[in-house]
Amino acid sequence: MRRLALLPLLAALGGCEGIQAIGPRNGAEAAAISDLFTVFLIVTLLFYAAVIAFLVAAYWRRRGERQDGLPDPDGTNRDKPLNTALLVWIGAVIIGLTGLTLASYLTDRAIARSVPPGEPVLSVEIVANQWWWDIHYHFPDPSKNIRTANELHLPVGVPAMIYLKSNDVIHSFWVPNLAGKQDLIPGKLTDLALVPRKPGRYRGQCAEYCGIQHAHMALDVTVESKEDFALWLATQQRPAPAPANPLQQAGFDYVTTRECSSCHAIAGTPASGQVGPDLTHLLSRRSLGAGTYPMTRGHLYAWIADPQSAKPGNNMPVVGLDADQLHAVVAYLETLR
Amino acid sequence: MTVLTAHDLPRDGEKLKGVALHARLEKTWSRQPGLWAWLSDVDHKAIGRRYIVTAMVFLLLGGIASLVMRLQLAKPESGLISAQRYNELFTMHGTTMMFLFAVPVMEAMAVFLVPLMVGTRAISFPRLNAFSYFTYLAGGVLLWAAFLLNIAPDAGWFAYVPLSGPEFSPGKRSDIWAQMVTFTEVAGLCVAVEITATTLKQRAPGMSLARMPLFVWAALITALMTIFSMPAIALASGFLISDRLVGTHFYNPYEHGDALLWQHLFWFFGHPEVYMIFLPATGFVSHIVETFSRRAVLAYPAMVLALVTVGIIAFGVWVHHMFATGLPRLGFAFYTAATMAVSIPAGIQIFCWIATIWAGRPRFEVPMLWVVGFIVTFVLGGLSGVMQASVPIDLQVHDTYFVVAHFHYVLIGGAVFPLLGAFTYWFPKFTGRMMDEGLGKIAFWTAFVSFQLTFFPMHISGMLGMPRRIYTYPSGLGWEEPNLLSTVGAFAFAAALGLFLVNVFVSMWRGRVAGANPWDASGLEWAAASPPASYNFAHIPVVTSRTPLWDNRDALPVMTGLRVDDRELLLTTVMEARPDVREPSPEPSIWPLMSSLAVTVVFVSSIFTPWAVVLGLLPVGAALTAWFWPKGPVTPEPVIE
Amino acid sequence: MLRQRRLDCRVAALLAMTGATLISLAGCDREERDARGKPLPEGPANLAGDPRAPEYENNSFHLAQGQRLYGWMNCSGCHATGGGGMGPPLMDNEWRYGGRMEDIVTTIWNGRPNGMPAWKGKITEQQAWELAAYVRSMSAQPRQDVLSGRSDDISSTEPATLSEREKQKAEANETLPTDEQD
Amino acid sequence: MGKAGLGHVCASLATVLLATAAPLPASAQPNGARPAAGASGAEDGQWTMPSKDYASTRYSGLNQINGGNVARLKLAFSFDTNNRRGQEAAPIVVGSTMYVITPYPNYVWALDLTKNGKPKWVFRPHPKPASQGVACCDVVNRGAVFSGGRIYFNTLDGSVFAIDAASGRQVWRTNLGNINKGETITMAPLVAEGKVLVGNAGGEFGVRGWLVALDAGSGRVAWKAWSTGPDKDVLIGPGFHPFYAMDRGKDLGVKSWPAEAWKIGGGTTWGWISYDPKLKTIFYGTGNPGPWNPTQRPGDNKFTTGVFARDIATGQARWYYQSSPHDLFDHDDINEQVLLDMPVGGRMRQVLVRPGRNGYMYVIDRRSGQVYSADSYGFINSSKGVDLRTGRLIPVAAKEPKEGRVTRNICPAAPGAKDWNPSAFSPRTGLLYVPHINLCMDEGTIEANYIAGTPYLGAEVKMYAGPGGNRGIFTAWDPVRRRAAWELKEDLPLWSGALATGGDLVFYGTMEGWFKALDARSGKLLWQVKLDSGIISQPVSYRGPDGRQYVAVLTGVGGWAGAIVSAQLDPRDPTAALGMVNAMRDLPRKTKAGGRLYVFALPR
Amino acid sequence: MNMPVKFAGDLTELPTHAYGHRSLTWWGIIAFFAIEGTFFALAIATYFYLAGGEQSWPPAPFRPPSLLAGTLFTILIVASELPNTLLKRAAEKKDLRTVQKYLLAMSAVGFVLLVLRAFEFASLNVLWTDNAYGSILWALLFLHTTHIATDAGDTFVLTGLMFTRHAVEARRFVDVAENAMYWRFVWICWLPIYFLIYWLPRLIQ
Repeated sequence: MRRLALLPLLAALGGCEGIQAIGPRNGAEAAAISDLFTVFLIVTLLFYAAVIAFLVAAYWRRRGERQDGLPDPDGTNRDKPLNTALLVWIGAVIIGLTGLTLASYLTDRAIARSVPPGEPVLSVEIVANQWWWDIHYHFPDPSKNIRTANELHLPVGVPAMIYLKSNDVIHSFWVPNLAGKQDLIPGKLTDLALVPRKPGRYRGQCAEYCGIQHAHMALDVTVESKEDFALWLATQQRPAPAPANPLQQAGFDYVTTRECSSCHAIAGTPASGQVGPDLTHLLSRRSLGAGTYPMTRGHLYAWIADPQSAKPGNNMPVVGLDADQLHAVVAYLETLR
Repeated sequence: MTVLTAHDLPRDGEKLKGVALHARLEKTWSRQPGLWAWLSDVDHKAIGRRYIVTAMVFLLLGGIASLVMRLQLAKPESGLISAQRYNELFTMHGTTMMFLFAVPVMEAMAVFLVPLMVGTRAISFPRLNAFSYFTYLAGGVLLWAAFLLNIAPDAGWFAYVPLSGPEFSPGKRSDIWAQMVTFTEVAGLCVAVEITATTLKQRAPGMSLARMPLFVWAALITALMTIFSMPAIALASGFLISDRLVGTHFYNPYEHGDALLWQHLFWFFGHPEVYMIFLPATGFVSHIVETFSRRAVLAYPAMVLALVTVGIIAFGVWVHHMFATGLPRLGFAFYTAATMAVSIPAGIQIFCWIATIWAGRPRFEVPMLWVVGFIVTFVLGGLSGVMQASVPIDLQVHDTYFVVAHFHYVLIGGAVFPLLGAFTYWFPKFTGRMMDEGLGKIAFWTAFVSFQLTFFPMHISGMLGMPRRIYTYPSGLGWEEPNLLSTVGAFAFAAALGLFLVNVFVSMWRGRVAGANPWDASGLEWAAASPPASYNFAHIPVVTSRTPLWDNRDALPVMTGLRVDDRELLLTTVMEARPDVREPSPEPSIWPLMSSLAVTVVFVSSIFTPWAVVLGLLPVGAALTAWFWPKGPVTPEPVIE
Repeated sequence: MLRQRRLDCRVAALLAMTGATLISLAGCDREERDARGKPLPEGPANLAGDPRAPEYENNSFHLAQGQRLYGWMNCSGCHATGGGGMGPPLMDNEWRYGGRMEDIVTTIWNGRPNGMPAWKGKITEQQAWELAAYVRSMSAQPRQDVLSGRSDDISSTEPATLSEREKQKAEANETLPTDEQD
Repeated sequence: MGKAGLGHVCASLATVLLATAAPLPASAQPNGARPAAGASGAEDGQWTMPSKDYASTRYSGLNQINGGNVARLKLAFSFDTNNRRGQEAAPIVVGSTMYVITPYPNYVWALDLTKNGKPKWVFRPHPKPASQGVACCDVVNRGAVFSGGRIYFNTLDGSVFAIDAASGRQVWRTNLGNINKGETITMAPLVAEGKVLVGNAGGEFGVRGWLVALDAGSGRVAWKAWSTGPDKDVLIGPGFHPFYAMDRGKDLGVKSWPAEAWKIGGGTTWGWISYDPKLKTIFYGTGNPGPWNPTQRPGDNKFTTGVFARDIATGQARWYYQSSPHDLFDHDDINEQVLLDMPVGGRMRQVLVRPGRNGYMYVIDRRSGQVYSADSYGFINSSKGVDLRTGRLIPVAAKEPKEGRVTRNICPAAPGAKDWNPSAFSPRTGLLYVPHINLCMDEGTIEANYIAGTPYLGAEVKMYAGPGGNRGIFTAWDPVRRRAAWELKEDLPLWSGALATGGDLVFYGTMEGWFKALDARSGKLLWQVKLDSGIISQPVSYRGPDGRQYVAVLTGVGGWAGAIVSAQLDPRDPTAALGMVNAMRDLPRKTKAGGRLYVFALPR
Repeated sequence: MNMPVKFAGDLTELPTHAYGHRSLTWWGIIAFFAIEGTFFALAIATYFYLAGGEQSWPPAPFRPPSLLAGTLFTILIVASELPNTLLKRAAEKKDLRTVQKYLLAMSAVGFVLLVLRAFEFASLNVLWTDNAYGSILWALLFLHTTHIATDAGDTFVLTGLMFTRHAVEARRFVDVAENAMYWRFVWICWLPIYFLIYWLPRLIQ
């Protein structure tokens, strides 16, 4: 397959190793599809070549002959061979299509089988909201459950069952490096099996137009070794640490009693809002505002000061903190690692 | 009243022919001067021209919208326009192109060409035709007026619920979209009815179904597809409006409505719609290929069969737009197969066209160039379509720029290229003049190259994971270069179309005057003058083969005896087109416009109050009654035999 | 000739009519999705009559945001979909503390003695204005063309788009228990 | 005394008449059930606690009024409380004084029975007005209790008062609830062994439930038992021996919840407490877990919606049984438990009988917590019964509330097959008289947002009449034969308590305002009177200073079902009052707000 | 036409009107049948789609629609086929008297039906705002009401027309005949809808 990488599309496909690309074979499903894609590409390009060749030939064939403008008297006398050719062509097309349909079907079944039957090893519930991802990890012991947002962690090689819901409109869950899309539809429960193959940091993005900020609804994905994943889980299960200094204390007081707490939850504090993303381990994430900003102190300031400038129309209001409050809040949030 | 016999009335024939006949027919058929008469006109050629011009205006508007979007996407994190504006723009672009340009322009071409091609004097139900145009115009004006008033729809041209529903699309934006759809559906259905009746009942004597020109076939199939698919979207948007205005629950999952119901209904129309745009284009191609290869198109029966098959399969593939919605996975196999199957008839057509060139003596003039461009582009788009027919591949590329690339290849490459070819080809029939060849060639090559430059990179950005309908994107994902290329290409493409328009205007003004049949083509429309007289044909032509003008170079057989003092048509039998009945064709009337206005008032006000529907019945009913109420003196013929 | 002119006038009239219908759609920025809130609220509502009142009440987007906040901030827990429960109904014509935008914003912001909590510091002023606008839409007070339809929810009250505007009368609820201070 | 004797005669006469008149119904043969030994004293003609006695029989031995003469019952006197909210309280009668507590602002009136109820004094506790805003279902109070010369009662804002019964002067006051968190108190305290037992309300606000024992003398907290959280909070120690495996384990109050959720997990105890002096054990139920939306609280959610048995001295839990693990429908388990000694499977057992909200009549062993039987006494389609081996409710998947999609026709509805309003037990008939309801509901859930002091529900509900179209039922249940002896359909839900008397009569009120007396054996309606407002209170019977038997009841419609009238809710909104309005649209036409005390007696 | 022609036949003797598929409007009407038929078909499909989403149909606690008004409507509309057929025959025979008579009859029928329809809406026992079931019921009934209303209106106008001087024109009788055909379509469309609204819920309960 690789030798076909010369073809322009394959260059895009196999060549690039993007963190949000269809080519890379970082997940079982993605890999299967990527192979299928190559097959399709070759077959279709062959057909394309045939058509173009025929066209060029047809053009060159009688070029240069005198063109008297009269309808070709013997034009219709050549139909017989062409009609046979037509039948041959139809046959070729049908064979080609049947082959492709079959390949597609087999791949589809293979993907469906890629998850062993029975209880999934890891089950994650993802609830889409305008415009962020609410992520719940469920375990037999509910007290071990964790809730995070906009960042999905998966252990490599472990089949994970992703259960998908939507709180408002239709969204679509898509991490191209791992698998194809699955819509999240209000009033329905859909699911998707992920079998990550290669550790790495990937990026997904809502793929169904979901309103004004559809463009800023990204999802960071980390595929890591089982050990690292266990470690990450342990951290996420820990409640937030108590504020260590007066500034953080001031921030703590504001965040847990004022506007913030009406929407956001921080485990281990009075803040238990469910409307917005869970902030317990905010700083452990790679990005802010569902991929709007990278997670840096500067951007944290920018986001809290005016969430409407970078992501206009999102549901986090401009609270209008004064400088001291802003410092305090950021100082406290930075302890949520 | 006096009882007359058939022979007492003036008719064409030995007694009355040539200039005298022309004068007499003009008196009966041509339009009076003045605005009023202009608004009352029912001539299919006039309506067709208006339709085409309006559609082109919407093409420009939609195009401008797309240019602004391309500018916004030229670089990452661009702040050129707001997210809201961008969402409005892509909604306007899609809606305009699909509902106000592509489908109507194809209908318009049919309205203008079909009566000429089948050799009749007027389209069936010409008043309905006028009504259809005004209604379509009202719909388009409604949409763009809304845009100017800053209440443009912003839920996408597909307006998926619940996003377009009452909770997530406050205000009237979505209602305006939905009503605009209703307008264009009404207009489209009217045209479909006319085309069906005209093609089945008004063909020239001898033009059996087996001798019907391929474009007429395409128009007929398209009309039938319209009839069976458009009710779906009308119903869907009706449900949407009632959900938004009177609180029904069709799409409310809580009360056991269903968001997917919308998608089923929408795509049950939406997919056939694509073929309603594509089939007429294949008609153009067939005619152009035939004329410029100097021979009849190869395997006519196969071509007709292909059209019919596409028409049927088109209704069996809508679910391939919903692969990601989590419907039962196994059922998808059927839709994959069906979708793939579409490429069989398409393949047949492609082969026959090329084979016709192969076996003919091709003359590569501008229309033919557009056809070549069409084949090269459309086949590529078709093949990327085959890829998406596969469920797993579609799950990856669905709603990415790969898809954007695909359908621009099939819609622009597959429909707009042939359309521009057709404009050049039939320009003499529209205006009486030829389009400039040099400008035409330049326009074609710039368009062809810049098109590839615009849309090929979208395959790449799609593969790099760029979703559709995002108003901005971060840097570092490798999307910068392809997007920049697309933007550059888009502007070049716009320039090319601009050039084409310049050519149109220049040629209208000082193009070479064309004779009746400048290309020495074979179809009946070329037997009429350029531009055709108000009555199309002085005598009704008789058809003896698929290429009548080539096979009757000495003299075209015609039939006489239609009345010339009254607008009279010849009806022939459905299969064999044997002369059967003479029926009058309606006079011009202002009431189609009045009815259209009444309907407009009802539709627009029903956005605000459900009572509009009830109260609106009165004005609409009144206007329609006035429309159908016979006027003038009772015609002397026939008295009851 | 004369007939011609008369007819032309009629046409002109008709076209004007269509134009008028379209203009009637015009609503300055009636549907502006203005997430930041214009004018930016500063200070609590001015009971004498606040310029912000019409700005928020006549904007369908603010109304819709109010509708979602009404659920998110648990207003529905006490006032249901306007029929009330632990709190008084909001869709009828009785207003214990006044039914103007300004009054409602004040009620939300500072709370009221008989159980309405003060939302000052729990939500932003803009959100208070949006909530007030939605609360008024429950009795169809805002202009008809900005009213919100049914929400994607269990079916409850008929959508504001269908309901008649309630004539407001301020009147105390006589079963409201009073604890006379003596 | 003579009069009483006469009464006896009449009573027996009536019995004979009835017995001969109608073929003896099955329930006429005694079934061997009797109040728990020591939990109900001899009849003294007084009514000192809402439940009448520790066994919660609500049975008055007085038999002067009986089947023969009840038809002649006349109004003796009445008294206007000047309060128009829901009156759920039971009047308390001690000697020649009657004590009536009103809903918020929770005035306590002392009425002189020698002077036809002329007020002696009134006590005004002045609870915080804001507490009205966090009272889930009307600002009710379920009664005061008399003990040792004092009246003990709770106020809506979470305070407990002890006042001097004679003078009405405050002895002590202890505040237990924090209304800013949504905590209120509506229940009637129970006083036993020198302790005042009080539980909180606010399950709709994400309140963490508790039961507190105050020292009756000083009002100081003796012990506090939480309904959720770690074992030390719940007072679970070595003495804790639940019968079923599902209730055993360490820190279940934490482990059966998502992290942190138990802190706002409900399990309030706003209902009834019974006391077994022999076992020195109290029995009470815990309320629904918060929020209503079950998907936000995976796990069994211990120790909500279950029964606790605790040692009264230390508060240490003896056993616990969870009747609705991971409750789906707000089926609080706070209903009364009637302590009986009765034959089960041939052997006399010490049991408690409780008509559960989830529609099952539980018979549970007072010592072990074993469930002997759980039979449906109303229409149920939301569960398939109770598995007596595991003790678990058998759920019906199709009826589980879903996010984003309404689940239709869930029976019983959120108020259950029976809400708080208590039943009565007559040792003479061995029957339990259960006033209950027949409502079903549509429920859809949404993600609930927690903001302290605001509702924490996440559910949207519409209720309507269940099968048969009648919204109320009065059932005479035979706990031994495990079936209804007879039933009486009522149009409106029954929201009032029942009263059984020695005259083989049962009294109850309807929400239209009918006060009815039935024959305890046949259920035949013997007497009824229409009063000014609907009845949702607890009728009582006592012997007046003049030696006559009186029957007293408070009118004043309200409560969850009556809020549409008492709070003037808008009938156009079916989801109002948590969906109850949809079922009660017609109530405003049938009754009006009120608040009077009516006392009936036979004419002299 | 400026290319040479040769006369190959004359059309003078052709009739100027014809019934059925020989007339142009007949084809127009057939096309509209197809359109409206598709409308109803899709609405009915929607009905079943939504029914599939409910646990019971109609969803508890709603009762199926009351039968009286709808059944009367159905009986009348089916019965109206008799005058309708006679009208069509008379039109084909160009018997003006009879045509006028039956047109009046059909107008009356149309009017009564519209009145009955009003009662039908009242007897659905559910509002369109209650749930998806209510919505689709009202939608089906509303669709068919517009159907009735338009054809009744058409009949009224035609009745008027046939009492004017235009009645002598042969093709007016064609119009009448085609209107009669349309009416047939109207009532045939109603039967499945009647079954779905009134009987299916009863049968599957």
